[in-house]
Amino acid sequence: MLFVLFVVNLIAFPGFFSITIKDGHLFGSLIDILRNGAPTLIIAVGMTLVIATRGIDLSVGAVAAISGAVACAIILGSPNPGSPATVAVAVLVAIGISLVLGVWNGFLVAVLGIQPIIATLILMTAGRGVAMLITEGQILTVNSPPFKMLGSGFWLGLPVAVIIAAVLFAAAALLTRRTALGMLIESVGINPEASRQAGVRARGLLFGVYTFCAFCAAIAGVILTANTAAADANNTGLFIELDAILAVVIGGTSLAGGRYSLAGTLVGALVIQTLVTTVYTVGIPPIATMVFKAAVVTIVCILQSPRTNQALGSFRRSLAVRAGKGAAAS
Amino acid sequence: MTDTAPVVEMRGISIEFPGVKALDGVDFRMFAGEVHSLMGENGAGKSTLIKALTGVYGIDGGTIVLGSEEVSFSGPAQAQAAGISTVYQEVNLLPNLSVAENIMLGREPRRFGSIDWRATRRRAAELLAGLNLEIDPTSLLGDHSLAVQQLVAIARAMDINARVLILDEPTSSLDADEVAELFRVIRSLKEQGVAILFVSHFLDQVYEIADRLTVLRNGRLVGEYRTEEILRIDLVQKMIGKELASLDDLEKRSRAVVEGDEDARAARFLDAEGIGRKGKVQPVDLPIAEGEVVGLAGLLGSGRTEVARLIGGIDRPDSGSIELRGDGVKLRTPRQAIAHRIAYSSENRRDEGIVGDLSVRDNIVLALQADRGWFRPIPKKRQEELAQSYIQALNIRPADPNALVRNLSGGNQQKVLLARWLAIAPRLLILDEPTRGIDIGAKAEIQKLVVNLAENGMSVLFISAELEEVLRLSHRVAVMRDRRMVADLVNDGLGVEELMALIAEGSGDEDNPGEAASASPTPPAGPAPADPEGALR
Amino acid sequence: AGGDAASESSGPKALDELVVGFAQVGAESGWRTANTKDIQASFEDAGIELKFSDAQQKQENQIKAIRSYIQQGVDYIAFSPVVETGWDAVLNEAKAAGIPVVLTDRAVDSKDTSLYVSFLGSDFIEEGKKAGQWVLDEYADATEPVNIVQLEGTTGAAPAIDRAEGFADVISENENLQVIASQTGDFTRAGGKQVMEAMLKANPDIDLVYAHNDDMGLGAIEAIEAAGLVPGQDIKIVTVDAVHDGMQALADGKINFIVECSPLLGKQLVDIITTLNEGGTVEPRIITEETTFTQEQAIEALPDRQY
Amino acid sequence: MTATLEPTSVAPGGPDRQDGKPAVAARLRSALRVLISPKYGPVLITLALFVLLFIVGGVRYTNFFSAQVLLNLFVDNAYLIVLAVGMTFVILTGGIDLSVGAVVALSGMIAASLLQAGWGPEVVIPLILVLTSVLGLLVGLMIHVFDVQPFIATLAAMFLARGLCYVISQSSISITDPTFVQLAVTRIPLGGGASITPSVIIAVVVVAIAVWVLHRTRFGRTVYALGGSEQSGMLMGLPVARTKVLVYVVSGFCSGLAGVLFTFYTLSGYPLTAIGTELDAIAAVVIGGTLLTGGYGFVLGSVLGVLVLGLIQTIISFEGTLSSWWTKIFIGALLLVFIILQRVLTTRRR
Ligand SMILES: Nc1ncnc2c1ncn2[C@@H]1O[C@H](COP(=O)(O)OP(=O)(O)OP(=O)(O)O)[C@@H](O)[C@H]1O
Ligand SMILES: Nc1ncnc2c1ncn2[C@@H]1O[C@H](COP(=O)(O)OP(=O)(O)OP(=O)(O)O)[C@@H](O)[C@H]1O
Ligand SMILES: [Mg+2]
Ligand SMILES: [Mg+2]
Repeated sequence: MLFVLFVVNLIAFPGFFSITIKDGHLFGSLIDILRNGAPTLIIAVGMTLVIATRGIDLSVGAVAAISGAVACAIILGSPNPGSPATVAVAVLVAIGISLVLGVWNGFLVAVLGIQPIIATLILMTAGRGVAMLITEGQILTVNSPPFKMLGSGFWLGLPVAVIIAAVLFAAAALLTRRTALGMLIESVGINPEASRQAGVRARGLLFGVYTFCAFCAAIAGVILTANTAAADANNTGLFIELDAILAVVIGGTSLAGGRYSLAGTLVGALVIQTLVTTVYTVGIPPIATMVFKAAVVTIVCILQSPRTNQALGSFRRSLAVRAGKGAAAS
Repeated sequence: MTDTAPVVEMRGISIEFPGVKALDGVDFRMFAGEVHSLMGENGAGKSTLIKALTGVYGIDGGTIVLGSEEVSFSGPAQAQAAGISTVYQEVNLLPNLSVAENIMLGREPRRFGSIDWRATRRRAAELLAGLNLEIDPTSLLGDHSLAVQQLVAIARAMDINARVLILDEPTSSLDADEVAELFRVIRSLKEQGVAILFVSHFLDQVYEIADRLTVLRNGRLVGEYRTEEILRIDLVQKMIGKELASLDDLEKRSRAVVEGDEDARAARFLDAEGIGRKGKVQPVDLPIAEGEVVGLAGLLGSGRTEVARLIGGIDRPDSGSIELRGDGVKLRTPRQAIAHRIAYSSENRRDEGIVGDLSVRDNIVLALQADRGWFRPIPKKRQEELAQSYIQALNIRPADPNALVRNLSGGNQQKVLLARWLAIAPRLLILDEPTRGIDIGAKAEIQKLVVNLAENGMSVLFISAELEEVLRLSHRVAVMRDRRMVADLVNDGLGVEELMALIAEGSGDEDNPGEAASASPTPPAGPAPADPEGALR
Repeated sequence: AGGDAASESSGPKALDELVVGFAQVGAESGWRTANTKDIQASFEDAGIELKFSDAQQKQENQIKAIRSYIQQGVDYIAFSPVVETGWDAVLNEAKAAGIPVVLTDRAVDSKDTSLYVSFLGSDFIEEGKKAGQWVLDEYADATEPVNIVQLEGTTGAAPAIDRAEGFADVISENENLQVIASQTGDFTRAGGKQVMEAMLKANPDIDLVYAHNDDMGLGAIEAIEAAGLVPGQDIKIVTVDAVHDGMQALADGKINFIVECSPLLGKQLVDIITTLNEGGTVEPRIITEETTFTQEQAIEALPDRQY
Repeated sequence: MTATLEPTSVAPGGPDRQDGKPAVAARLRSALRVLISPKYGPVLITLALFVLLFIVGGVRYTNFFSAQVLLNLFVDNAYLIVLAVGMTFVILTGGIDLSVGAVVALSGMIAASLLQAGWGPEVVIPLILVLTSVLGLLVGLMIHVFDVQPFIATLAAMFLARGLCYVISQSSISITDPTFVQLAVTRIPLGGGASITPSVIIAVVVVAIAVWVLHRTRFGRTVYALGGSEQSGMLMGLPVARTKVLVYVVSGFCSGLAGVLFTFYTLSGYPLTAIGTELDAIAAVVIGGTLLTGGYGFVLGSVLGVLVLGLIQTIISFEGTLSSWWTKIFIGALLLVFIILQRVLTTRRR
């Protein structure tokens, strides 16, 4: 799928794959895709785990906005915005606050047993308000090189944002797959009652995933704001929850919970970002953009669907049959 | 062989799943007005054959002839329309709808295009009465025990005036009375010339009801026989393809245990006093000694499961206390119970047991892992060993730790669930209908296992609709009736009739009207010590 | 107009008895927030009670708000339409209730002008024209083609459409001026940056960026700098709004020209209300006086810039 | 989050075995069950809380406690009610439809542009309903045939609908067609100065039909069945495939109708309207006590959900002094209080 998009680009704009070195760092469309895709990916990672437990988190966008706002507000407030220490403090506080918000979501879902979509919708609405409260509706522009680094800086020639995303992704993968976390999360998502009877601590897990998801959102928020060195409470992370969920689902994880694939999520996030960048580079007129997106998403799904795979795979008569089995087996 | 042409004739049926050849050129036929029994070990292909017939699975090879014309159904709906009514193996109903709807859904009587609820309920009530099950048709199905749900499923199948009725292990969690009811109904349908396919792992039931048998092994046809022409021992041999020696052996050893020596039971492990839960069970006292196997007998709905769940920490008792080795403990959650090495294996394996989308390995280590906590993962190697050892011990098929549990046959799923609980090395193992849907060979294996573990000091609380099984394994038998414990007696050569009497006593007019009670055929005289088939029930 | 009728019937009220309902679009941008703040402040000073509601960018919410103002029986209603169309129904209700309505910032397109007393705001097309004019003069003696890229506002939003239109009109006079790419940056910095990045990759030699608001322009600056170019010199930048950050960039020479679109409507709005209250009449269409800024003007204007 | 259902504390059939007259007991119990069951509980609680909220508003603000304020909840939310009805069908099957908001905008655009082009309403309205139903059909097929997850399938539909809006026209188009204008301004007096619009009547009719379909037709019951367990439904021989596709057609149709009502409301087509409305609809349905996992819930509950959201909006505008951000926070807070009360009370009753 990603491949298809790449080809489209290549045809429309030969320079697409060219990666050059400009003032000591990599430069090119692919780098842009990675950098701009980083926040979505980061959030999608957290979202994957939430979805694996049959949950969903709509509040990530708002949380991102809050963490961005907090970070900028602190940096603005400090005597020397330029010092790394200030930035460190700002980011840590931002993350700290977001963790609290994550616990809050976890509380609503795990303890009060409110349906995740509603539980997180509350924070989605109120959260933006809080973010705007912090920025008073203005765009807080900070002049702080170290902060800016986080969003648009480069390290060893690679975008810092990408490095952060990579680290977080790896960490999540290791944490869930090297320990039993992944398996327990999945079992809760597949059959909660059976898991309970098997002694799985569902409540703890739920707290965990929602908090982790908020943590991801916080980091994404910092990157998003650092990218333009300005906290825009209204637009930071607006609709990013949709992108994140879409990334997860394109990645092959079912919203019904259960088996999840972080690798798939990675691909999903890249597809989405590539799609966006393609629209810009190829110069698809804004009015046609949505239709284009619709077409792409549809094609992706149909290409992924088992039935198509079989149809492509072979022409044996018994194929429709298999689909039947698949359905019955589920 | 009957002269008339068969109603259903399947020829050379083959079905292949990724990795498994579930059916391999199987022939199968049914005649009008006969009860035909499909026999075979777990995973032999019985359910698959049924699903092939009703169009759940398309077939990769072979032909299906219904009546005179060849058919290939695209789904159960079509099969139903063609007069094939089916009760599939696991209860497949809708917990979120009322009992009445579960029975009538899709066939509700209508007035001017809109469903006539009164009529619907009336019809449902009739059908339930037909099975002598007296429950409120408007109650939610999900509130009922598995057994009841199974009966509801049967009632639904009865409503379709079919020429073919398929029952895939309908009796797995019913006990004598319900089975009797069911057989009564089956016989009358048989009179009306309906062809009935009856799958069960209970030889007694098969021999009682079936006219003809078809035996499958590993997806292949072994043969078709008239029931009265084949001896049980031969049948078993054809099914599992090995000698009965091992079973004989178990027979002797379990006997030995039942005569078991006192000091084995000396030390109390668990002592439940007056534990109960409003609306579920009256307070009961239940002491269990180390190495003791306590059987819990009772009619359907008598509250066995409830008691088990209270002790297993699944439900919270609202009265009474539990002592482990003399010191009081609270078992509020399964976690706490498991921490004390008390394991409860649910009677409802699909909804409360297996985690379908996880592999056999993951399912086996789940409880153990959960108990260790996520940050102390069981090393891959250890997991592999565990999985392999239980796959061997319980002969789980396919013997592939990576297979998804939901793709296993019913019986094999049950084995996986059992393996999960054995894996935590419990001190008290609560087994609620552990042999549900398990074939003879495996059942013997499991019984042997229980006996072994008990000998090594593990306590067992054993619930089974099969009284023989209960009697064979347990040192003590506690009897439940109407959510009360009515008796608790040491099992020294206790007979099935005595137990039946205890269970049904006085409850005749409450639980099931007299005629039902009288109609209930207590299975042929209890096992004479030497009788090898004792193990086969 | 209905307004006069109402005010005559009720006669002049003491200002502190007046209640005015103001239905704001939302708080979707710094500009909007500045606008809200200014209006609230102005009424504060005038001692008039202002009921404020935020429609969260939704017309239906705004209609609801206006309805509830009618129920609450306010003396005047002012609102900035989310969109020009579709107000007749609710405005008729207001008229029926004898509540004069004043439009701010954006107009409505209803044929029946008696539905509202006055419109107070900017002319987006005019803004586009001003921007275009500067470009036209800047490249008056251009011989070879000038590559212009446009960062549009939110697709479908009135300012985006009008600013594009006005701009296009003017630059069409010189065929050397070509808009080689035009994408929406949703009026946000992030959007502007991302779009600009992509455009820079696709089109090697861009001469000028026309952004529909400062924020997108500021985003573009980031992208240009990241590409190792110098904004304001290698690539010239023209934007609309003149919010503080924009003016700063202009002063720093990163932006070359800004067309003002003032959010400070409060003072004028209060005037309108008081005039009506005293039974006077007001112009049906009042365009806020707005200038344009070059670097020099920006430098001197910057110190006393409230927003 | 999970749909697991605890048995009602009364052992079904248990008691009635003791007492001789099961019929009576049964009737008694089912009456009781209505109150305590996880099925009806939430809806009733929601109703109670709604009334409470309304009273609170009445006490707090002047002019609040009037019939008109209550009726305006319907007037202003007629389209949302229709949307919620369609959404209820989808969610009951365990699916979700994200496209509704965009479809509302699209049908608005179609209406506006066609009317502008001189077509008559008698053609335009049916055409819209057909088109949106077809879109729903396509989505349904995509979900069923290629088993694409509803979330993506409908998200794609959302992109498509939104995109088509822009294709039709970037800027908003106003509607001057006399019929539409009439329908927009007409007020049906209910006495006491209170009045409603034709849209309200349409919405109420839609709700009535939906209730009938869901509770009195096999299709309706199959919808619930799908939510209970698609697998079981299939094995029980129910028309799973047809039903699954049909619910999306229903949702599409409702979205189209809602779009038409919305144009009565705003007399214009605007590509950017109804952004995020799908969330309102979903929220309304879920607040109304329907489980997102499917199987449990009622249309009337969803209507209540809409009214609750509307009431919150009204309270906000009566509050009148809230800044933009406090507005958001306030909405969230009210929602929170409501949900928590609802939750706590329902679990109590269980
Ligand atoms: N959907 C599926 N995918 C893969 N393998 C399957 C699937 N369904 C069944 N099988 C395999 O086909 C074989 C036959 O299964 P089947 O359920 O027919 O056994 P059975 O005779 O019904 O056993 P039991 O007595 O336990 O019900 C088993 O090995 C099982 O693992
Ligand atoms: N025949 C019945 N009629 C009505 N309700 C029943 C019946 N059997 C079981 N139930 C309900 O199912 C629940 C579980 O009963 P329970 O399983 O504890 O009894 P049991 O002895 O384990 O019967 P089973 O053989 O079904 O497991 C009880 O709450 C009871 O109300
Ligand atoms: Mg089977
Ligand atoms: Mg039981």
